[in-house]
Amino acid sequence: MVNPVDLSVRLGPLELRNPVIAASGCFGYGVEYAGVVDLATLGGVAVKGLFLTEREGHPPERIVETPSGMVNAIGLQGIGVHRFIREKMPELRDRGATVLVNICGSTLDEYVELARILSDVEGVAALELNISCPNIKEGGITFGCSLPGTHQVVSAVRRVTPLPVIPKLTPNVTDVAAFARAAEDAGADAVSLVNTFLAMVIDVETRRPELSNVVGGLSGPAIRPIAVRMVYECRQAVKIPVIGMGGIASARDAIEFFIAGASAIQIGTANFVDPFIWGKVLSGIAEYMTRHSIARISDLVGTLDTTAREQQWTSS
Amino acid sequence: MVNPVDLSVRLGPLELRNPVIAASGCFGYGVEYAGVVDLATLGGVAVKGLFLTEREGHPPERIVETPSGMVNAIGLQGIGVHRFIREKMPELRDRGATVLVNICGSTLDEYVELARILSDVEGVAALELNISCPNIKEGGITFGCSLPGTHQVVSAVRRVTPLPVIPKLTPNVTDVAAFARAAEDAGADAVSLVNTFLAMVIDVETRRPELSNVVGGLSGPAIRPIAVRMVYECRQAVKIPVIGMGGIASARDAIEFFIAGASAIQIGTANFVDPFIWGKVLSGIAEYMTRHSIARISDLVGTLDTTAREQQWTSS
Amino acid sequence: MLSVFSVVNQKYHRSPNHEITKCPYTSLVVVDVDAEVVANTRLSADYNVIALAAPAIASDVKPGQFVMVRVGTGSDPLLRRPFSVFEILRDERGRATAITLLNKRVGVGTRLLFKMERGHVVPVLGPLGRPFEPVEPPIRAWLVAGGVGLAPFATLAETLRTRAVDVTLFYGGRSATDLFYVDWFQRLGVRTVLTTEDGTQGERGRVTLPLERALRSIDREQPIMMYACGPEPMLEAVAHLARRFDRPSQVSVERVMGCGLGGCYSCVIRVRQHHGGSHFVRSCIGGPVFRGDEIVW
Amino acid sequence: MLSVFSVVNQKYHRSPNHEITKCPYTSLVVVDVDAEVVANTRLSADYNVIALAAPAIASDVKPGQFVMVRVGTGSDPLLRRPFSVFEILRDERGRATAITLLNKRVGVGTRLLFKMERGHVVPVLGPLGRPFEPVEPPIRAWLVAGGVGLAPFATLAETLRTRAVDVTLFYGGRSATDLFYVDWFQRLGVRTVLTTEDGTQGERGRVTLPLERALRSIDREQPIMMYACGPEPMLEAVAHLARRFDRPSQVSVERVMGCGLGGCYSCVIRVRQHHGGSHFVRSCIGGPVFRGDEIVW
Ligand SMILES: Cc1cc2nc3c(=O)[nH]c(=O)nc-3n(C[C@H](O)[C@H](O)[C@H](O)COP(=O)(O)OP(=O)(O)OC[C@H]3O[C@@H](n4cnc5c(N)ncnc54)[C@H](O)[C@@H]3O)c2cc1C
Ligand SMILES: Cc1cc2nc3c(=O)[nH]c(=O)nc-3n(C[C@H](O)[C@H](O)[C@H](O)COP(=O)(O)OP(=O)(O)OC[C@H]3O[C@@H](n4cnc5c(N)ncnc54)[C@H](O)[C@@H]3O)c2cc1C
Ligand SMILES: Cc1cc2nc3c(=O)[nH]c(=O)nc-3n(C[C@H](O)[C@H](O)[C@H](O)COP(=O)(O)O)c2cc1C
Ligand SMILES: Cc1cc2nc3c(=O)[nH]c(=O)nc-3n(C[C@H](O)[C@H](O)[C@H](O)COP(=O)(O)O)c2cc1C
Ligand code: FES
Ligand code: FES
Repeated sequence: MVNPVDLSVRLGPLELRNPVIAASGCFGYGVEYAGVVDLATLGGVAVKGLFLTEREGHPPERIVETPSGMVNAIGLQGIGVHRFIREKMPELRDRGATVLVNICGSTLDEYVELARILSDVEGVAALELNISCPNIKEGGITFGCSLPGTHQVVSAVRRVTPLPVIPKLTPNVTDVAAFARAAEDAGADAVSLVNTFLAMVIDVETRRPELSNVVGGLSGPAIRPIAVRMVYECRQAVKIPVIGMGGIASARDAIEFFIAGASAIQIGTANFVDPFIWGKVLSGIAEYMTRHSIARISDLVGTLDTTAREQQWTSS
Repeated sequence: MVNPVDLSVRLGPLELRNPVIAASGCFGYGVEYAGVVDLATLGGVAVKGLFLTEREGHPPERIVETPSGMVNAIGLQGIGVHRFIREKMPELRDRGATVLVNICGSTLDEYVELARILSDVEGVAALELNISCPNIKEGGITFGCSLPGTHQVVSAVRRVTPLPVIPKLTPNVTDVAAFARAAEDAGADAVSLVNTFLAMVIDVETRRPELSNVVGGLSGPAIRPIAVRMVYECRQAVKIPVIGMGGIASARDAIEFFIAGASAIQIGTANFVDPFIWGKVLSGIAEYMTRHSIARISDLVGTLDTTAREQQWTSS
Repeated sequence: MLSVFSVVNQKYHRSPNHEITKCPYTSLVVVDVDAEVVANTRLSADYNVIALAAPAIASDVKPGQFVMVRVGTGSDPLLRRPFSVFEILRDERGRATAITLLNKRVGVGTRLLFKMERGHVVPVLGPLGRPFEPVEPPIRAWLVAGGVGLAPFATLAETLRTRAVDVTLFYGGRSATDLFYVDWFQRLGVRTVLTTEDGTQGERGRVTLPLERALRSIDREQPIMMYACGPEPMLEAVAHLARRFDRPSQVSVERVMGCGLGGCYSCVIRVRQHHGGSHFVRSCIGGPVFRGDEIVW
Repeated sequence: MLSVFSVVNQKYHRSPNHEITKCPYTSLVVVDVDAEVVANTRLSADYNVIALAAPAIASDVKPGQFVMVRVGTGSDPLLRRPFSVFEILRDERGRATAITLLNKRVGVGTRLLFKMERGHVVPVLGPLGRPFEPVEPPIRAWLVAGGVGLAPFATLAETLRTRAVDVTLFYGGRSATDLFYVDWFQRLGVRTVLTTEDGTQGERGRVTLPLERALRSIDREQPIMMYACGPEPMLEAVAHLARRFDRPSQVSVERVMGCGLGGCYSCVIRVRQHHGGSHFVRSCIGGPVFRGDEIVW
């Protein structure tokens, strides 16, 4: 008889029933998907990035497909934190979702204010600090692309909230590990990465950008090899857990991130392609662990073997 | 009757018969492809990166496929500049190729020495400075990831050669346009970008890296939207011409780079997939120019229209 | 052991009455069917009708709803493509077994669907979106289709004819070779008014020309409902006529869709709010069918 | 106007004698054929033989050469896959019209080839690489095949038999269900020696067991040439035996190939240099066939 594998993970103070989280901006406010997946079976739900106030977002076109990826410039359309707490949190709580609230600000004060407000809300499990959205000029990217900025926003939020604080790092920097270290120094409980890569697509017939915002963020399988490398680098650089994402579309891909050093993973774009991906990835991870006799998912994390290989001959 | 379109381009002092160049490391030393494409019909041939001396490169595996891309860590296996001049240049000259020599060094002196040596060689049209190879520790990336380093190596080479100097920029930086500016300030005649994105793939069954070098460089269609954005940014930042590349696999893709601001383009990975791509891309560009009444390729460069769009209704 | 991962929420997923108030638009039973291509009929150089075995969707879908089809095998093309359900195919016992799509080749995904051979299996997610609201007699239904915008009207016309509604189809295309299934609608008892831009069939010009004439000439006392599907400028023209003649309309919009389930916010369209002002509504769950006067064109 | 872009270098491209000294290995006429799948025969759950209409390649290819097949449609999977040419098919007049590939399903690309339907069109680039050097009588040929390593030996055996060479095929697989075309080789007059790892056909164990016995028992005066294709550790074992028994060998290696034309330097294998030492040689143009004693295992 096979023993059940233990998928639960501990990210500092945050405990998740499994390491598979819906990525922010790719799962609405969670409730949209309640008809497709039991939210309580997910490790967590990172809701769409929230500002203090409602935002209209960019006009269409907001997405464009690219080879094995997509570029989006939604512009953080959203209902703002207050309506979110009123209109969405009750249902998320009812359904037993582990809610990570992804917060965005234009100023330090906005992040602090958002953190304060959300600290008192029942059912919020953690704050994911979006300091890396490439789609809006005033957004957190100014924090996310500067080491002092990152340190500043993380420590400011840290001071006002007892909730786990998870800054989400942008990949659009020279040395992402330095940002992970800055976040760690500032008191982050974990870091998540990667957000999208700043990108652009042109309609050659009209010679106009495909997106109304001209540039947007690239996500999907195309970026996976870069994201894996970045997770690996961060894992070497910090002691706090790393939440990895970028192009995960199967259990294999998730496992690749665990081996690279992610303690948990998020799935974004692949949920658009297959909203039933969650069960497939979870059961695929469990199947892999069983096959490799790995009892706890944490035993898989960061196990990349970089010693030289040897070959075995079997007739093929 | 249709007038022939003018595909010739001028990159500072460098004149090319057309804007389509074989990317370094993706076309051997050029001679390998002489049986497939008439080298004289290409805008240029950027030969495989050369060090002063022979290099063995990394052991296999050296490449791994990824969604719409590939990661390589060849490790700059090469015959060194002296054998190149002796064994390959005569044939390249015979065949009428416009040769861009891609040079790599571990130190400033090596770049300078290479530039000196190549300045006296008949048939070398330009020097492409590989300050961005992510695959070798001692390589130019230390120059390519630091603004002073970039300035230093470009000015050092500039001082010793009358040949056009084209630093090739790495995309693995926060602000690639700043590097283009540094190159321009240091006297570069053009910049080319992008080199590959630092990336990694793990074999989840063995938990080992797929590449012997652990990390490598991502190329191919997957990176195109990021590369287009970077070319666009550099075009805004500098006056010297930009040579664009990254995932170009068709005439449409080439045209996208021209519109974004590339005065010429290079094709790398796509040549592996289709070594007969050259004629297709060239005739596709000419067809597009004819259809859009663009007489000179330079009239297309940097013509992105970022004003808002309007819609037209035709029954469909 | 794997039973702990029965992530698909059978409770919510299967209960047809659950959450009817909170998610008024989306279909309540969304399934992803690995559908086999059972037929693929090319109608012209660009149009085809592809039949997909998907009983779970065929038996549940309502006129105006759509499916998201995964056209490629690897991750390029990556995203699913939205298609209106065109016909519902039934077996000899009358059970819905398959759906068809009316496909127009415009890009990489529709080209794959155009060429797709029988036996090929494609994942089809649905049914999705807010359907048309069918009227009852004495209201008459005027369906206004531009090109491939015909697709949702086959099932709508069937539903309406079952209710004995008087139905007219205004159908415009570029050319005679772009008009399909006209007989089919006629056999159903639908009056057809055709236009082509090149005059090769029906009236020369746009479909809104005969529509406007009809609006002008019809008795003011006769209630009608206009349904429109086609390119957005056509929808705008129809909504505009509806307002001018003070008639209600329902339009099905086509926005670029990343997910079809409300997850990505790519498919938004500007919709008027009750208290004035407007906001971006996701057309995949708030639509694709809207009242013509809701939309800010 | 487009004539200025006749980039394909007809001169070099078509002239079979050009550059024979500078590019000794690569085939001189490399073409890319949009080849239609004319048959696809599944041999087992993992193996199939797929026939591709490609006269230009079929008429030119030599035993041991390979082709690069573009298996996907979009850019995922991106790179072509290398396959040995298995058979050459001829029409009733004896003209070579098609090639077949012996395909083993191991990943995404070979799965696509396994499932590929007739009528599908795949780009096939070739012929590529350095072929086997066929011997003449009185030299005997011993072909050593592991699994799908059988592929290049069909054409090689034909060539050798045409020259009346005495040919033995040592052929090993995991199980009886992994051994194919044995009758075919026998009909050609090839002696076959089979092994399976599970003992379900032929001798139990690896193919090098009977090979070693044969090497031990054969008359020292009888010249032989060993040809090997299969997994690399098998090739190594064969080369090792060849050295021990002081016999020549030619081995066809299988490296991951990005381009097949010498452009990417991915496919290297360590080869001994004349003056001592060793270096990495691109197996796509320097091979895939090497002398067994050239390679540093
Ligand atoms: C609710 C809905 C129902 C639809 N029903 C049908 C139908 O019944 N029959 C049919 O042929 N088409 C229908 N469409 C349009 C169809 O989805 C697009 O033609 C298709 O997605 C284009 O895919 P492609 O890969 O061929 O084109 P691409 O190569 O991706 O792009 C080609 C062109 O199509 C446009 N396009 C791309 N994606 C979409 C999209 N999701 N929606 C609209 N335009 C797009 C692009 O802007 C571009 O101009 C419907 C669209 C929607 C939103
Ligand atoms: C000269 C040559 C001739 C060959 N002839 C045949 C043949 O006749 N029949 C046959 O079935 N196979 C042959 N192969 C092997 C065949 O190319 C690989 O099995 C195929 O490329 C795997 O593609 P995939 O997409 O199915 O696997 P992937 O999903 O890409 O990978 C699956 C596994 O295959 C390995 N692999 C991937 N690419 C290659 C490659 N280019 N070469 C070797 N292994 C690879 C990977 O390391 C991995 O372990 C030949 C290879 C070479 C180099
Ligand atoms: C449409 C879309 C919207 C997104 N919105 C957000 C957001 O609001 N906040 C955020 O932190 N990340 C956002 N992201 C980034 C994703 O959460 C994720 O970091 C990224 O897409 C990479 O993962 P993937 O390749 O699995 O999609 C968004 C991504 C997409 C595609
Ligand atoms: C196998 C391989 C080897 C490469 N070697 C070099 C090199 O020697 N010097 C260099 O400047 N760039 C090298 N590159 C980078 C390419 O020239 C090019 O910048 C990059 O691949 C992006 O273009 P692509 O997507 O068209 O391949 C190499 C790329 C590949 C795939
Ligand atoms: S298509 Fe994703 S929200 Fe509508
Ligand atoms: S496969 Fe590219 S060099 Fe051999």
